[in-house]
Amino acid sequence: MDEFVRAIEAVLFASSEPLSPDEIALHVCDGDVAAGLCSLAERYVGHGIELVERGGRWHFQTAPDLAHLLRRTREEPRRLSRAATECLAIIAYHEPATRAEIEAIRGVQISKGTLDVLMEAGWVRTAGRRESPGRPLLYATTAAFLTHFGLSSRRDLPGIDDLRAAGLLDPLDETALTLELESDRDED
Amino acid sequence: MDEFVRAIEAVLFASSEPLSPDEIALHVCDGDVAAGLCSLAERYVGHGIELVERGGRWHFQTAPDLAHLLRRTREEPRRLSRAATECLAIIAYHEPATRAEIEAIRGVQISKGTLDVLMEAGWVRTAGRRESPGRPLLYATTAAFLTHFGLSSRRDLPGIDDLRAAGLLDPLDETALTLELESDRDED
Amino acid sequence: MNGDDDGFGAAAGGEALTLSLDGWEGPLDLLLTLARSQKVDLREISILALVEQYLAYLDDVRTLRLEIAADYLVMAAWLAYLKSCLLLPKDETIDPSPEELALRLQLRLQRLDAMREAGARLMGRDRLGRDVFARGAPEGLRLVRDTAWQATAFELFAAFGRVRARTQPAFHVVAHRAVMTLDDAIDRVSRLLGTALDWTDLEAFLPAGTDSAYAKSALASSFVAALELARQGRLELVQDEPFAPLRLRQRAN
Repeated sequence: MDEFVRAIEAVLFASSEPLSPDEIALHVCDGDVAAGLCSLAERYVGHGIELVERGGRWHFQTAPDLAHLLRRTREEPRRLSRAATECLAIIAYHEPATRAEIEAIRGVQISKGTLDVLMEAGWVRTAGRRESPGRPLLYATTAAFLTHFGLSSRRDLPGIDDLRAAGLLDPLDETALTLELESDRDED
Repeated sequence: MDEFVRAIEAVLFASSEPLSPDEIALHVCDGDVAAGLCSLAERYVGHGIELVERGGRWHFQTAPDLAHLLRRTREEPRRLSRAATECLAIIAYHEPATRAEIEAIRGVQISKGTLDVLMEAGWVRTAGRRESPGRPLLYATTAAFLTHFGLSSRRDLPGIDDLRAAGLLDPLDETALTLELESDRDED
Repeated sequence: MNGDDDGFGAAAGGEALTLSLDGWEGPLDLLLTLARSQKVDLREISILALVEQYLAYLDDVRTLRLEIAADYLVMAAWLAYLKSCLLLPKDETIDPSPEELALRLQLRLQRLDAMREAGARLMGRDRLGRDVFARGAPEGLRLVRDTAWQATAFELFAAFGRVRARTQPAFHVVAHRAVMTLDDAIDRVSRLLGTALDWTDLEAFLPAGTDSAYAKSALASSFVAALELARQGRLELVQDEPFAPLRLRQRAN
């Protein structure tokens, strides 16, 4: 095994966090880290562990088909409420999204704590403000979101292309929505 | 790769502690765990990580020859301050010297950090204590000092006459000196 | 949106629905569930039938419970309006048309449905920490920043020279200079004064043919000597105007 690839393997194994090629380069000697990563990922095909890329950062993880062997020793991560799950999906598929947009799609106000839960989990972050009246806060997903849900990038979000093609991710026509949401308007 | 070996690989990888064959057997389906471990260990020979057994328990670890990659030291060049350079010169010409002697020769007190920097640079070491009241620590230069400054021994240090001939003992431009001393102060 | 659970939710029920608002995430959620019960693609649903379903559902709830969240009632009112528009003969002046409104409602239901579906698919993915696992005991990486101190031999020697130059004991040697001391000048002026008969220029008292440095010193000392002798009352000193020659003569008696 190539010394350079060995070094990348060791660094990735030792790291407690997914690493970008630049971060890896800080630890290994000069070389084409991207090529080394590809060669390493190939080597692990068919193993019980695999090398994956999530949002530009790489890490080893166990093969998904072995989940049943491992799950019993692990506690289920906190179950998200339906509201929080929808909220996360809306942010991920529309990002960046304002709170008003999330509420418009769901047709109901976001109760306190819903966004907090997502931010606390490290999946959602604030992403500046929209330069529109009221300068509402924008929400977007994080690198940890991609890592947790096993997405290489947002393009990997299930069905995102179909949804976009069907116009279901188009910017919302707020005037059409407010018609039915008079009572929701007090918050934003 | 054998399904059974894959399972052992994943279980060991995910475990936060080394596992005994019995513990591994709780997670994987029936099979010869010991044989599986041996086959797995062989597979990792020459990799950046290896499967090792310690007191009957198995775990993955980074290959010992690559351990240095995990604790990567990055050198950032930094100029020695004027105060530290003077201090070093005094020690080199007068060694072994106590701190009080260095201060007396320099005509200026030396801050605590100055000697630390010289020791950190590996150019100065402590050299016992002077058998005088207070038993002050003595400082002397190191072999690394000679190497860094291209000297084969302390006898290579230019003498006072050499310095004078080189114009290094000429009267000082007082304004330049004041400016330099002030810029030294924030460094010390 | 959650009212107190007073148990009426289980009191009555349709086929798939429990008569309560507690379980709904707002009127749109309720509408979506009702639409789903039509068992057709959301793009094919009958908005009119949906409106009927919603109003009927809300009516049932209302008979059980007076306090119904405002959102649901607002939606009910809007749907009732939509229904009447859809049933009445077409009125071209209404904009947007009831068909357009129905379409928008349908699109909203599709959007919410899509996001609900997307959320479910997200949650069903192989999630790190649930289905796939990172290394259990990573050694960890550390990047230590170390300072590489730099100095050249020249800087070292220059520093020592600097220290020496700065701390060498300071002593001053004044080179010999040709000066006439004040005492010499007083002697000289007193002596020469006796030989002068009348007012005489100060310059006449100076030694002739000396180098210029000594001449300057002699002039200065002789001037001070003249002042001193005048103070002692031994001579008189006059000057006609500024920068005119200084003249002196021995004082009478």
